[in-house]
Amino acid sequence: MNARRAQKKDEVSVVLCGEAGQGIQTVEKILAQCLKLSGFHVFATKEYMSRVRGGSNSTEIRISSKRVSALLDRMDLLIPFHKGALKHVEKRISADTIVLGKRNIIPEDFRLPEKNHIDIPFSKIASEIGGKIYVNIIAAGVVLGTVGVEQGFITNIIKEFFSKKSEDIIEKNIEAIKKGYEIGAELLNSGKVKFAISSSPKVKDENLLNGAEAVGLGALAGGCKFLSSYPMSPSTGVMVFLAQQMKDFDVVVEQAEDEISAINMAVGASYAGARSMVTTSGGGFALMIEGVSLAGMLETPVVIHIGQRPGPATGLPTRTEQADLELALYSGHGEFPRIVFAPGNIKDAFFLTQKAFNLADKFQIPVFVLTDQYLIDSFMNLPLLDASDTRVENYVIRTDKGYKRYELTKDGISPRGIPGFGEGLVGVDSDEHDEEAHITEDLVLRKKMVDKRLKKLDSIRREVVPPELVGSSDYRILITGWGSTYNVVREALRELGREDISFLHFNQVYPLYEGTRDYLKKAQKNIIIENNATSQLGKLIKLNTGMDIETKILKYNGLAFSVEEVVTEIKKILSKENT
Amino acid sequence: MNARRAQKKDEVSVVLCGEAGQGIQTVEKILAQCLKLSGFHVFATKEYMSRVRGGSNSTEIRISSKRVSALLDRMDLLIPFHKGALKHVEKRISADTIVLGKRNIIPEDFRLPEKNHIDIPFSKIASEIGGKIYVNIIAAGVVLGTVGVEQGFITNIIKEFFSKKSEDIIEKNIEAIKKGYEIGAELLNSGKVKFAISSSPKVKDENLLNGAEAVGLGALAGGCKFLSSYPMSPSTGVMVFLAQQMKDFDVVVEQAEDEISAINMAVGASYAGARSMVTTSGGGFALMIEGVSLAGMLETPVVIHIGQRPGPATGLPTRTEQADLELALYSGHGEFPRIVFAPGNIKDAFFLTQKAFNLADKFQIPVFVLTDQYLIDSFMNLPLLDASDTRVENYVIRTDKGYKRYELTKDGISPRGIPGFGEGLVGVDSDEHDEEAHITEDLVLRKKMVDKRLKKLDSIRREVVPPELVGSSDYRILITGWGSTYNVVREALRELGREDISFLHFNQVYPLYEGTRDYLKKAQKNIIIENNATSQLGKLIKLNTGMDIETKILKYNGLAFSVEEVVTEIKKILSKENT
Amino acid sequence: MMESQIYEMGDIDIAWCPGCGNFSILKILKLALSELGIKPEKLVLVSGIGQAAKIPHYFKTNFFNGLHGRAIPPATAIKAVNPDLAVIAESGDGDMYGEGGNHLINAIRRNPDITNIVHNNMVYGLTKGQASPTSQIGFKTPVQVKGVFLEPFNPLALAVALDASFVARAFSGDIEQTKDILIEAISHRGFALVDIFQPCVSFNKVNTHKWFKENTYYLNGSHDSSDRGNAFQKAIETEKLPLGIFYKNDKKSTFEENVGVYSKNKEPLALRKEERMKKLSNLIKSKR
Amino acid sequence: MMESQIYEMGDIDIAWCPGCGNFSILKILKLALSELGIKPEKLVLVSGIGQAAKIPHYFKTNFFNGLHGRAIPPATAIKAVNPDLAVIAESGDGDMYGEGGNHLINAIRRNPDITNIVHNNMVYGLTKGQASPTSQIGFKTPVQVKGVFLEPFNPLALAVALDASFVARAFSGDIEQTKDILIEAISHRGFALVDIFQPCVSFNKVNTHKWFKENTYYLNGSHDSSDRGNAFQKAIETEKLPLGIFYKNDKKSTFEENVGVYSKNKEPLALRKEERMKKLSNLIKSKR
Ligand SMILES: Cc1ncc(C[n+]2csc(CCOP(=O)(O)OP(=O)(O)O)c2C)c(N)n1
Ligand SMILES: Cc1ncc(C[n+]2csc(CCOP(=O)(O)OP(=O)(O)O)c2C)c(N)n1
Ligand code: SF4
Ligand code: SF4
Ligand SMILES: [Mg+2]
Ligand SMILES: [Mg+2]
Repeated sequence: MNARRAQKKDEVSVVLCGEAGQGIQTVEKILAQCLKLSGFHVFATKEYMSRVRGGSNSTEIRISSKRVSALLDRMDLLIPFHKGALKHVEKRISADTIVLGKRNIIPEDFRLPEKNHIDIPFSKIASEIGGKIYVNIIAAGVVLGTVGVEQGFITNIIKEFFSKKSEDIIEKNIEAIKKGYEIGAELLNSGKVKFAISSSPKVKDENLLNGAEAVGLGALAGGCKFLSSYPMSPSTGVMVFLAQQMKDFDVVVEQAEDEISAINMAVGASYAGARSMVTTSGGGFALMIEGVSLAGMLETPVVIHIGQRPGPATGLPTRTEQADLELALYSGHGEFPRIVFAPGNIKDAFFLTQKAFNLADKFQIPVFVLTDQYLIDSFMNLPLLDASDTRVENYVIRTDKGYKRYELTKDGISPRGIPGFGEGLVGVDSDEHDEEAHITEDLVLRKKMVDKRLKKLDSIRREVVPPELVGSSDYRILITGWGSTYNVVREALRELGREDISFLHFNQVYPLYEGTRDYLKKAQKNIIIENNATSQLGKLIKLNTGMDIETKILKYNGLAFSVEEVVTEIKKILSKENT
Repeated sequence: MNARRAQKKDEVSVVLCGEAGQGIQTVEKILAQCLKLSGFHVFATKEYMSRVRGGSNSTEIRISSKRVSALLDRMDLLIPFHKGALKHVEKRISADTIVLGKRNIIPEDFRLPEKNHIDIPFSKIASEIGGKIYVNIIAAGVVLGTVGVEQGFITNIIKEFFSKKSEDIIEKNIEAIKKGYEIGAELLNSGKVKFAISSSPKVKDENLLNGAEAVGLGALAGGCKFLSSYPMSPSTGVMVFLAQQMKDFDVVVEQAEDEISAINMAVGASYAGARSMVTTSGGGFALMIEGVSLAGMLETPVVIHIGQRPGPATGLPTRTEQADLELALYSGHGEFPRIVFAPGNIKDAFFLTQKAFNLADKFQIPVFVLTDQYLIDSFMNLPLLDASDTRVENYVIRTDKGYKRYELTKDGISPRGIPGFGEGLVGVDSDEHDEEAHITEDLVLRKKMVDKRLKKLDSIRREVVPPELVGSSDYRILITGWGSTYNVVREALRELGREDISFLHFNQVYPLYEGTRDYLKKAQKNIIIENNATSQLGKLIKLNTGMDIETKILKYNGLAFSVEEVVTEIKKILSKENT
Repeated sequence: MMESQIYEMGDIDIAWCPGCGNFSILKILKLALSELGIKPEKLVLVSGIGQAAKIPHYFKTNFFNGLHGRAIPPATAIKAVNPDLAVIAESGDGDMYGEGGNHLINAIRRNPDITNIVHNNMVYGLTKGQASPTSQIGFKTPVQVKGVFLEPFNPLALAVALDASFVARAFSGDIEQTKDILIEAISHRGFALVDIFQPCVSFNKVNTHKWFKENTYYLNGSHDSSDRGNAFQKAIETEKLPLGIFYKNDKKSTFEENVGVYSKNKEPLALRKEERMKKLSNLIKSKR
Repeated sequence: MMESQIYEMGDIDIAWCPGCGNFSILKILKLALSELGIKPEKLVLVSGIGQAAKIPHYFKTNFFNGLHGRAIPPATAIKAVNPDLAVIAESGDGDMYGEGGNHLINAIRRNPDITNIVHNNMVYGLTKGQASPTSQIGFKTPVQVKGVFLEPFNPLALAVALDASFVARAFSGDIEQTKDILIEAISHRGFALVDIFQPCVSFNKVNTHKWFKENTYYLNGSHDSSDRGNAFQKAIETEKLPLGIFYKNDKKSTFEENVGVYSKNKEPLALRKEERMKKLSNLIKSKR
């Protein structure tokens, strides 16, 4: 599994593993923040169980002199917080992995060479400070010390982080992190760990965001004024983010009684003129499907964020998968147009979400943003997003007296009015309707209305976001993927260092980019990579291009791909090719 | 539109047109019954508005010496019951159409040659008998007279039909039908209408069924013991049918509070050992989609009947369409197997529905039966269904002490126990689970469980119902279709009389028959016919065969195809071919 | 007072059956709204699917004819993003109490300032005569072949139990009284449920105009509509069914007041031109 | 009386937080069922999704762990097709009163002979601390940033309003009393709602064990649980929250009794071997 060795000491992968409730997430946040503010590139991603206490969860934090953005299997440092930890990440332990902690955290039956273990009495130090709860802060300190963060920063960050706590607690946390820092620094100085990560002042000013925040920011940038949703992992973060912004931004965030209410509220708000969205996950989205069809029939914009997780049914609530593409594509009875985005990284999650709002309004359709738990829960630093690259394009008109909501036009798009804005009256109807939105059984008109709605696809197709070709345009082998696999595959290709392999990544999966076939045709060999079991993008590509990508890299155990895994899989395919 | 002339007098197409509430449906039923019992072949189909009173609805009744089973545009006799009638069917009126009724029912601005109108003072005769309500019975009598039904029958049928009414009313209805009959007979005798339809004693003993009854009978034959549903046109008929059988058959029929409850009840009943089904239409089905995924995850059988109607959203509630195929195909988040049937005619609706129950139980999956308003609401005579061709295959085992509901087996199918039957305990779980159905976060097991569920597709594929090739196997042109277009296309081909055109009809659309590509490849030209706007079967075929059927005959105004329309469309395509 | 003509659609085809109670409700609602001087441009009628739910098509105003059972969520949202609009959610008993039951509960909890009018004909009209949640025990239909055996849903008792801010029952046959009740309901600040008995001449041959006349009576002046326990007792009466305003709780704040966007700025959210760029930049910058 | 050991799963990993009220409920339910002598093979635990809804995984019996909010429909159906099974539908407050609100209403109307146990911790536990329908006004969460402002859902008042056949409230902290209530509820013929206050130590720092202790009291012997008006008054009390059996209506027939399939034959429908061929042939023949 461990394709790369830890020789390259300008980059380190730290893994924290413990039970739910042991505060790993706090450590993750503090570390990411401290590291980034110190000028290190950082990427943090986690995998966790669907429970509030106990079990075994892990977080990986990559710290580097260069930009990092993808899950690795490799662990340079492992800090286990409970006995189950080593078993939990067993397969990822290599000859170079160094475990930090008391000997007794390593299970008796576990063979770990002495050189791979550095004894740190976390609990004992914590008790001295004031209790076991400081263990994780000490650990954070150790990590910061081993990579050589400037100590000055840390105190301030801790102060800010715990600002709502008592003086005493803040003091103790500072003491804890300092204690840890000293231990870490001593490891570095003594050469027990050999990291030489350089920091860059530029990084300090960058953003540090996770996928949920990026989608939330994108929504604000897209002019979202109304979000109604029902909590569901892993999509809840977007609702939480917007709820936190309510004090500064004019936005209604309402927790609905169920997903059906959520989508119907969102469509209602949009009808009345407030850009609206819902955030949900597979099972919740399944309940919204009649509502999607409603939006299609009313021609009322709505943005639907689906944070994908493994199904069917409840499945694995806190895990990741890319298996709701087809559900989004074909959701809703009857036939009407839509757009499906699947951002590949945090920056795209921001820009595509804001774009989703403009396109939903422009074409008066439902627009989907498909992310997944991996993207939503991963943090990284990235160049400061530029709000001025975004714009809320207005497509609402002031109505005149004779206004007709569904006026038949050449491109199928009727000027959209909202009630209470202008002289006109604005009706919308879920039955088949005439131009004034009144129920009709005129079957000639019915056909016109179907054509009107479907005709919008022509304009929609003209604005498709093309896929990105990563690598040389002179490829022999082309790997195709979508959504959150972007950075992982990118890094895997860098790792492989083969000029003849490129990566075609789709940020927009529907309508599928017209030139897709040309890209595929050019390759001698096509490979598709998806975090699902049935290759849903592959099917969409086949449907649109007639081309069947038979070589598939699929993963559906609930985890995201790691860089090493992708490297290995590609190598396997290449070696088969050669025999 | 009127491709065929009324020369062929061994077959007549009678159209009744009136407002909702004027009793056309009563006439339809009486006529169909009388005609069939008299030994005539009969086919009756209707189109109607989504309202209880008023508007304009029409019923077509084909009466023939030979078997008839498809909608015609042609009207030999038209009986208008209200002023709007002629306008409503205007396009179908030909030089040979004879309108029966008072002059004043023909709008002033309507040009109808004298020879096309036979004056019958329906209202006046009705008033003499006892009131306007007898108009439609008189009309029924006229029809029976014109085709030469033996008079003896009629009285008995009327008596039976109105058996719950008072003596007086029965008497008056008999008087009314007799009056009408005399008028009709006199038209026939005098040569004003020239029909020579022969009856056959065999027909008398045949079934007279509509699609809803066929699905309902199929459910009983399939061992259905539990139906939970929420009313929705056009699917309600199946619920009504089963409710009527509750006195004779052990079956629970429950109207649920909503569709979500309906499917969750059905899955619950099935878990406990009662074969179960739901009946719904697009919008209602949209609400069941989380439940479909549940059935997929629990591996608990359920049969889902979708009576398709035009969408999106509420659309046209009483009209027909074939646009919910993709929704059924991709319904449910996550990935799991299913089967989709789409019966082409009433007999198949019976056999496939019963088969659906066996397969659902055998593979422990959701099985869909897709019909549509046209099939559901059409009556016809057909050879007596043979119950002994059906069997309730048992797949439930008595459990032992160590029973594991999700035992990993070679073909992915675990022996299925039910609670309270045997020594074992039976658990099912919507989370990812272990063999005993307990929630798990073991991700190695997760992959095994996904594979287990998907593996069942291999066995499912081995039992696919192959498509039927209508016509010579030596075709040059192949028309492909599914579901209720079966009889219409069949008749259109007979009409065209071209040996080089055949019809490939799919009764099972998913998994798609493996040999499909071979059929298509053989044709020089492929044509697809679907009652929708985007060619959903076409897409499924492309996905499965890589072949794109570019020539499409699509209709999506809410009406079914008529024979003439199909003939015309094929001719158009042929003529383009020649230029 | 405006003329109720202002809401007329002119010469249109109404899909209801002659003699249906829906006609009266349509008329009464127009009267009530014109008496209140609510202009068509400032009104939104929100409905679901069913015979009752066709009402917006016979009404010259803004409307949102949504999905079966889902009138309340869009109505709530419309009011929240534009409180200047008068919002009425109107549908049948199947729609509001069957398919939409969960939304009714939660509308009461949210208390948006909307009026919820339910045409209660104790049957599913549009789908041709199945039992509705309010169908009486023993009511026979093609699906309920042995007659309904489920306890009829009691919307008034439920609303009082959840402390709804306005709870009333009316009868479509009584123009004046029903108009008065509607005027009070629409004027009321907060969620107002008005259940209106409505004869369905086609599918409910039991609960006819005559039946409603004989089995109802009006709460008299001594009824204290601020007393919840009392309102409950009236709501569960079955011998004869009381009509009138059962319960009112004027002390509740509305959803719009609570959502936060109107605490400083009264302009409807939907019409507000917000300058986000700067705030957004700041927010982005804060995420470092 | 059986040993409650019979339901033990042995050495398993329980996903609940140490100190959570769910542990007590699990224990009490096992005690109640064993006292009633209900064998694991004759019991089905039906749950939805949430922390509470994990209960079947800690219980050796038949179980149906379905979808969030949807425990009641399968429970109703299971009982209908096999009345020999004791059926318990059990989940959290979000599950039963939020997502599943419409099913609760209709379970009360149908009155299947099942027990509905709701772990009411006034919060969404599994999804990490958003408001639930029963969250109290002012309760702050990451989503309800200014605190809950929706009227808390009152399940007891709703159940009494809809004339549920058995309505009770208990507290997970009181083993004996809660066990007695559960025994009565499970023994009761008809739908029995038992709302159990349950402290969530991780996400509800307001309604703690102590809070429940201080803010509840038991209905005393003089409470007449057959008096609906009285039960209603108790159900809407908020100063202190009563515990015990609020209301019982023994006169109602059950869903299973009404569906018709058991009027002549008591054998569970699910296990019945029916000879359909002849009946089917006759039915087909009748369709001529
Ligand atoms: C999701 C969904 N389920 C079912 C239907 C079918 N449907 C239309 S109206 C209706 C019930 C009508 O009853 P009610 O709401 O009481 O209105 P009424 O016609 O009696 O005025 C039903 C079941 C639908 N349109 N959508
Ligand atoms: C359809 C659907 N929506 C949302 C969720 C996410 N979800 C899981 S449990 C839960 C709420 C849990 O709260 P509650 O029912 O009160 O149970 P508790 O965890 O507090 O015991 C939610 C919203 C889901 N699984 N399915
Ligand atoms: S069916 Fe009943 S409710 Fe509908 S319009 Fe006719 S009378 Fe009115
Ligand atoms: S989160 Fe709350 S309800 Fe869930 S197990 Fe922990 S304490 Fe119990
Ligand atoms: Mg109704
Ligand atoms: Mg809870």
